[in-house]
Amino acid sequence: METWEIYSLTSVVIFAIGLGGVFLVKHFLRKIIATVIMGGGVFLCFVSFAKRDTLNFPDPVPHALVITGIVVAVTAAAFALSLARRIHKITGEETFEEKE
Amino acid sequence: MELLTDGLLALLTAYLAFRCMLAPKLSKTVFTFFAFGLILALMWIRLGAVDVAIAEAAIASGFMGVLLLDSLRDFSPSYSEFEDNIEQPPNQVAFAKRSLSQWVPAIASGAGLLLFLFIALQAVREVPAGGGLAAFAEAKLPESGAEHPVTAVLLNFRAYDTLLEVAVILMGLLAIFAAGGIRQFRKPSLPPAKDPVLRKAILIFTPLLFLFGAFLLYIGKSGPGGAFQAAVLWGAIGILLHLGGWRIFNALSRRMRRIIIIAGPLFFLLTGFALMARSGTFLAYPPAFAGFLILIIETLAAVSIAAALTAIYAFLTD
Amino acid sequence: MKELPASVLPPLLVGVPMLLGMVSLFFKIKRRPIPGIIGSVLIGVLAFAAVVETSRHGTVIHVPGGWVPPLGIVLRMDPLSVVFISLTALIGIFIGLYSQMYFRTEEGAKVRFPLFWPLWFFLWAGLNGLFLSNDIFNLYVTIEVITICAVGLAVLSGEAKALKAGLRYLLAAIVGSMCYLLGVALIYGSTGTLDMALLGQVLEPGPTASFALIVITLGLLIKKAAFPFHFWLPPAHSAASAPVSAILSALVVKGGFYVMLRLWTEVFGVSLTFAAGQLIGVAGAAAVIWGSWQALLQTNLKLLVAHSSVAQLGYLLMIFPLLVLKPGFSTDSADWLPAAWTAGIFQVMAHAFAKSSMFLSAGIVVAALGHDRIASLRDLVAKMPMTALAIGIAGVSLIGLPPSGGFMAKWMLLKGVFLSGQWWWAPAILIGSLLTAGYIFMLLRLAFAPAREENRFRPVPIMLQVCALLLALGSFLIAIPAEKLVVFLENGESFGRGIETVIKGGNHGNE
Amino acid sequence: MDHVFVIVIIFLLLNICMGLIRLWRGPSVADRLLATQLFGTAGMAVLTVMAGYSEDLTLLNVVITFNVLSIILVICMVQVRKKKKKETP
Amino acid sequence: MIKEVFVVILLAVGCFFFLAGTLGLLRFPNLYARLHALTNADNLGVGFIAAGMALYIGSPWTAVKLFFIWILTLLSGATTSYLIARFRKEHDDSANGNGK
Repeated sequence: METWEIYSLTSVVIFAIGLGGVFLVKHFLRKIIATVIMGGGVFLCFVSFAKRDTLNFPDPVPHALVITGIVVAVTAAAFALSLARRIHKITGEETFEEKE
Repeated sequence: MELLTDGLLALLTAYLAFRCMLAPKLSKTVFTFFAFGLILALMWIRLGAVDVAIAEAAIASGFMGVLLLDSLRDFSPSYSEFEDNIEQPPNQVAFAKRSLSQWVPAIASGAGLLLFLFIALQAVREVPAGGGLAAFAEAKLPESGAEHPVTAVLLNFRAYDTLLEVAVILMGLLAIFAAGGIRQFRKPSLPPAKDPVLRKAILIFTPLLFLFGAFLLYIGKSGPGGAFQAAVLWGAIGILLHLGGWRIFNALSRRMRRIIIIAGPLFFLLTGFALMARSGTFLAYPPAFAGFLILIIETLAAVSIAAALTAIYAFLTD
Repeated sequence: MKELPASVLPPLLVGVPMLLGMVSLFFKIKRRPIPGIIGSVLIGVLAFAAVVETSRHGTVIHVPGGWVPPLGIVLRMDPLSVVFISLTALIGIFIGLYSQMYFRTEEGAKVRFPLFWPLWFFLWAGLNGLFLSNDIFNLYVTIEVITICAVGLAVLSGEAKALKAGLRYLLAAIVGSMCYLLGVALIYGSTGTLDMALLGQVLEPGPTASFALIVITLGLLIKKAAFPFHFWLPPAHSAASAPVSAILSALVVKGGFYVMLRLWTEVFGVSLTFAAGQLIGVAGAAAVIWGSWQALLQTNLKLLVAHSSVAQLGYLLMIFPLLVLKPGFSTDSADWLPAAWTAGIFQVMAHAFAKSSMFLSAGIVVAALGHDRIASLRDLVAKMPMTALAIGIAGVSLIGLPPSGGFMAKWMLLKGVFLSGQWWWAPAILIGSLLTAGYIFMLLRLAFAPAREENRFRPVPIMLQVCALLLALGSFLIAIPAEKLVVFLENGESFGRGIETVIKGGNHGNE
Repeated sequence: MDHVFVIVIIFLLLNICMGLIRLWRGPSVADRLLATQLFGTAGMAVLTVMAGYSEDLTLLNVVITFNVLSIILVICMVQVRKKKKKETP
Repeated sequence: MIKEVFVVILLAVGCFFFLAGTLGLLRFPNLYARLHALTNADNLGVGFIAAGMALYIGSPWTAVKLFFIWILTLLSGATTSYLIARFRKEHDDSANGNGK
């Protein structure tokens, strides 16, 4: 197995863990972290494909895409965090489930 | 031997991601996530993506880490008690205490995930072992005004994406304001931190962060580094000073804050329009000035992003 | 292969709203409507110019930086994207006018409106960028722009209910974008390009393409609140303030549909299977019935309208099975494809007008009553005839009675369904219409009923009602130039007939 | 020589794995922070070795980035103001 | 050849300190002791490994950079340890104060 193959296979595993996490865990913070983990999987997938054929340097396009993607994803995650904290501050709730 | 390193890293990330989701305590989740980010950065290095590693270390681990720690304090009842032996609501994924009606959807979703994973692994294995754009990028590199291919892609070949990306940070900031309510940033009334060691540390690290950020910005032309990485380091200055009690961002006037935060995307956009007025093509740098223009755009973008990150942090903590 | 004419409009359509968003931040809070209204009109003018340009040249492109694919990004403006852009502009102008007066009313003043204009302009830039993009990664960035701004707008009121709905919406949207992005990664991995026109030629069917199709479709279905993933839509759309709800349901969810339409017809053409189309169709049919049924059960006007959105978006999904015929099915007529397309476009436009009108009317009701319980709508006709009329007209279009735009959409959809031999979709369409008629007539019956106790209607600015009424009328007016619209769309070789937009040469374009 | 480097890298990674036990056991947030600090330094050491191994000196910039940012987390944690007790639980 | 032997020795010593640090982190009974263990890895572990790599790469500029990295590690390590210890002590004090 080549290095890039190992990592591209890992990437979907991480993605699946994050995907499962988003739906199965309840706490806001965990849900948000799960989306960031999903993002990590996707970006790993991109970067592993960049390593396939090396000329003088690995394929720069996925690298640039991933940097863009990280910035965008972190912005979205920061926004989600701010919403979650705001909700917690107002209502004291930590999950979407209705309080009994 | 290399296979062993890669395999170990791969297993470790997957395991950490898994544990991160299943950890019973919130603080465990957050700190496991930090470890996950670190291993991920090592993986980027193994894949030759040094730019991505710096970006990951700076943005995803550094900035996100600070925000997560800060949120952890908000959410975790035991945080101020320091020892977290207080009962926390257990993570709902803990399967032990579930009734049958809860088992069925859990098993169903687990099976669905496994199926998803199976198809995904098949699909990834079919990806051919060659065929990226490296050759294209290398051929066009001399015209781009940057010596480093990633910078050339970011700031020239796909500059339109990057323009939107710089604007996204501004939008994120506005959206966070929208969620939290517009209020004046608190006046810089807090006295600077009393602890002499902390003060000293902040005063030492501030110039270090600034210089290293500038170094990354400058070196971005010819090697790994660039605007986003520099921006986070500069943003870290703002956060650090804020933590030490010097609320430089709050001390600025409203108008000044706005100008600083908007300068980057605005200049980027206006450059694009100006170049369109000149040659009819949006963001078409003339090759002679490309390097110069890219450097100015990067610098302004870095300053704006740094200010935006500081603002996000200051807004969320206050 | 032919060289496509270049135009400066695409970057302007994205850049000008973005510029306006930044500029409006520098205005004093009370003065922000000035750049707001002027800017909206300016974008409207640009959208009109785009209509003129595409009706003259067909498809036009702009290559930012002059870097042609596969390295660079292409902005492509064809009749389909222009339809969406001008729809956004038209509705955007009305909503902008409405919002100005709405935020002065007692209810509207609770919203943190100073951020409305900047976020709305950025959202507008994102929408236009989405409609113009020809690059699957750039689509991701524009999708995220739309998400962040849309959620930002949705939580403007700052109430716990809106915040929770907003977080749910945001998390669903992030998951959707990540699924989409995984598909993009796999497509890049297997083809080495991100340009949609190139992808249409080089993407080969296989496990990778199929999986990319699955995750991308999954992501977009989450984004556009298709049936199993519709859970976030009703709370988010009903908890937002009225102009924002109108923007969200009239424009934002259409973005997901647009991307899906583009990708299914232009990129995945060869990878599609009959089963995939049927699966989407089932989701659509389920959404139609489930959403309409839920709408019938609601006791709050805004929730009713939001659930109705779920149902109406289901109709949009039902055109996807028509794109892939049953294996072995043959027909003399080749009309099902244009019929399906036209149905989709009409449904988008009719729903955009009708639903924005409904939400604006709901906003008027909230402004007048202080709440939106359906039971208090009694005597609406006498107190606010224009609003009642707007609800009625928009409702008729939602049901799909002639001669509304909604009727055109459903008629074309039925035509496509029968011509393509997939008659089994017809019952779902009819049941959906019946259920829609149920909740619309329930509303109207109450509106005509005499008041039991004295309902205190606060006075509401007349212009609010005019805006809502005009938008409702829009859902009828679009049916008039139907023929022209079809011709206009064919001009750009839309209808999935393969678009060979490979740009010749590889030169740096600014010399 | 390459083998030596790989062994060192793997050794350090195993170190990180062992450190995870402390991260999970806690018992306090500060202990977990200590564990992540150890990961940080071990990660930096791994990167330093990788820099020699793959002869890519730009990796040292990554090390410095990690280094200067690691302190922010700590200062962020110790500088938090006491959370205000909520009026209603 | 002699150079390589030295490199191996330096790396091995560095690894040893990392191991010591990790074991200390695991085995020591309280936070202050664990802090002490961590400084092992921080100061000596990174120092020896950096020295080994500086010797291996052999360019003066890299050596300076590695030295700089080591100094930075010392600096941040010392600050970190101090701050965490202070944080803990403040907490302990306040806990004792409340207990009385």
